[in-house]
Amino acid sequence: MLNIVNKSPFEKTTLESCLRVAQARPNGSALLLIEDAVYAATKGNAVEGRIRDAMKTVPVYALWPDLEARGMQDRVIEGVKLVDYGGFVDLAAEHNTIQSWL
Amino acid sequence: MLNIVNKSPFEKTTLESCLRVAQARPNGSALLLIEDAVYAATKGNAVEGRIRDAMKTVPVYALWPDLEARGMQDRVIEGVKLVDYGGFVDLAAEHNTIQSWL
Amino acid sequence: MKFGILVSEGPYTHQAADTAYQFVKAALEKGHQIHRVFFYHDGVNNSTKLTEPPQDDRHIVNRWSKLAQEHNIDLVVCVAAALRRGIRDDILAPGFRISGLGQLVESGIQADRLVTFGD
Amino acid sequence: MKFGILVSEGPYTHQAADTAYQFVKAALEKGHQIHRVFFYHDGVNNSTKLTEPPQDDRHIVNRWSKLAQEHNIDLVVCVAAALRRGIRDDILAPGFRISGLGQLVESGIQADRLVTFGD
Amino acid sequence: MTEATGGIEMEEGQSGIVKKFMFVNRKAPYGTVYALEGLEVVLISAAFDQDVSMAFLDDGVYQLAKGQHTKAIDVKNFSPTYRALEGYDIEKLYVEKESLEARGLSQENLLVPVEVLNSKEIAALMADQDVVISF
Amino acid sequence: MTEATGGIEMEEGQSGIVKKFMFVNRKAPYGTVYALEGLEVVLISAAFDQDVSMAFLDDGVYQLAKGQHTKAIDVKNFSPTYRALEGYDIEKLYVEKESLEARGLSQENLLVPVEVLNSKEIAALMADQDVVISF
Repeated sequence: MLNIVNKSPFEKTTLESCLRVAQARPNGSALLLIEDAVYAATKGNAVEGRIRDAMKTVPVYALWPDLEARGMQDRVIEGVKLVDYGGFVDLAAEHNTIQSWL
Repeated sequence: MLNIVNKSPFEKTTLESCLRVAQARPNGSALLLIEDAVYAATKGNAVEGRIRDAMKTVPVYALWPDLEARGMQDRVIEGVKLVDYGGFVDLAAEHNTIQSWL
Repeated sequence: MKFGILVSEGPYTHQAADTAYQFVKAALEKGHQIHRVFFYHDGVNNSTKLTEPPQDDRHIVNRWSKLAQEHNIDLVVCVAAALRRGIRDDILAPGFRISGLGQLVESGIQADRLVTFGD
Repeated sequence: MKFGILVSEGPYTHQAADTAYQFVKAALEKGHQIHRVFFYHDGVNNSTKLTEPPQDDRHIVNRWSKLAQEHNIDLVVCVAAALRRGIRDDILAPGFRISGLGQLVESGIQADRLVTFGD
Repeated sequence: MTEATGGIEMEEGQSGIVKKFMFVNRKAPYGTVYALEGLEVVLISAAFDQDVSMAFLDDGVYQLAKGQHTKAIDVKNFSPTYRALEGYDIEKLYVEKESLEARGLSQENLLVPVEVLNSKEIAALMADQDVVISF
Repeated sequence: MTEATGGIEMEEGQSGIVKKFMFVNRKAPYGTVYALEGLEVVLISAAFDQDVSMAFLDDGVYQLAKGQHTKAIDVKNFSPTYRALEGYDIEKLYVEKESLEARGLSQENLLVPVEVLNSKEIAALMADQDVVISF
């Protein structure tokens, strides 16, 4: 299951909901952060601990073009894997099911 | 200052932001909950304590038509004042400035 | 009292357009004036006459047109936001007009209160 | 691999339409097929040829039309969602067609993966 | 029915492929249109003979709250449609326990009978789907 | 300028009334259009000789982050516009301290000089406005 989140963790509770479910059964799950959700992939903020905890059980990816657009390219948490749109397509192809947490 | 919030407190952090600012200087401030924010005016849920705390310093209003639409009419926290659209207009007229927390 | 109204979201998708309409109607019933209703962001989508909701649902666009006609209300659609979203003069419903963002600032200056309805 | 795409938000207002486009382009570059792009909710607003963004900005509608033409992609706009929002056949940009919700379900059945872009 | 299903004849729609479709509802009704338009997709999907289920998480559980009266907001009350789902053979309705509890709701407050599952059980069901559409 | 200001001639725009306008920015850039279209209103307001200020709270502080490069998402980078505000005599930019800190940002990470105020100070300023428009 590829879980996609596109909302800032400071604005919406979407990331928290996604992780509650994904971490309850982490087997084969991955998390991809896109659009405003890439702020969750950055360090020094109030949600950094949440993502570090998630990475213990679920691989976390972030969309590089969105990080760069927002000026967050130098703040990425170590261990978050960066992908471009091609990498996003690969992730979608590698996982049988894709859920966008809207 | 009339503060208007229209987002569910479970979905967005808007109510929390509004209260952080409004409670820092409660003088003359009021809070009106409309649309999906009316869930915050109901009891038995995880945010009830937050609204009870806010009511100590800021008067809290909720839009009755929105509560009724959502089937929440029997769950309103004691002390939350109920208004219809006419009451909403009165509140807007009584306060010099109106801020919709979008 | 004179109210200015800002509508920032499109019809049906967000309740903002409904709440704004109910507020305006209630204000008029209480004898207040509406200086202008300004449509910005996706709010411009409230103005297209091509809208055709299911018959058992409210017709948000016609509701605005009727209100404008009965109470002589100025319904202004922001030109820049409209162009970005494909709203043009020839698909405008009765009562709406397209103009610049200055009309919003002017409403803030002229009205006693400006109330925003959005997402 | 065959991808089905669902776009649930209008152009410019949310990044969803941009991300969907970049995803489709990248998938095609990698040799994948796009079974269909289905536009639902405010996503139907991606299809109007009346759109005219500022000259220094991307033209989201034309970008879809060009992609459809070059790669023969099926761009389907939901009829019910379109009527609710004033999108009709006569304002449709090239490459788009209006049809029913069944086209979305069919895309879920026929495609190997369905990817949703929304708010 | 051909118009509703997008001009797809049932013969064609019934391609023999049966996939597991889950519609995930995470938004409250009326504040936005997603709950209503999501329901329209679910109803159409019934014509395609797929293995359809609905999951209600987060504010989506509010869609099922009893006692919705929408006259004063002048918006159509679509909550009776959830009661009609059974007639379309859509019978798998799952509600997340954690979401219900956070909102102080229980089975008795809901319009229709549902299966209440915890996050882990919901996650297992989701992982088992072919197509997940979220509204 | 008359087109941008909605056909309002400056003589008419300068009605003699000077109100305090505050534009409140609470949303991140690019994910939605509100930051960009909000900025367009602010620029137009400069033509009306009002007492204009901007407040950045919550994710709105991200609008001012240095180093935005939008080529890969193919969206216009509008962050240089914040640097141009001074030329429009829009010089009162307030940023909430609590919002900056929650995001691990400080003054040095921002595109333009701003005044950093705590929630209480921001609240006092807001209460003193005639018109508050939130994006």
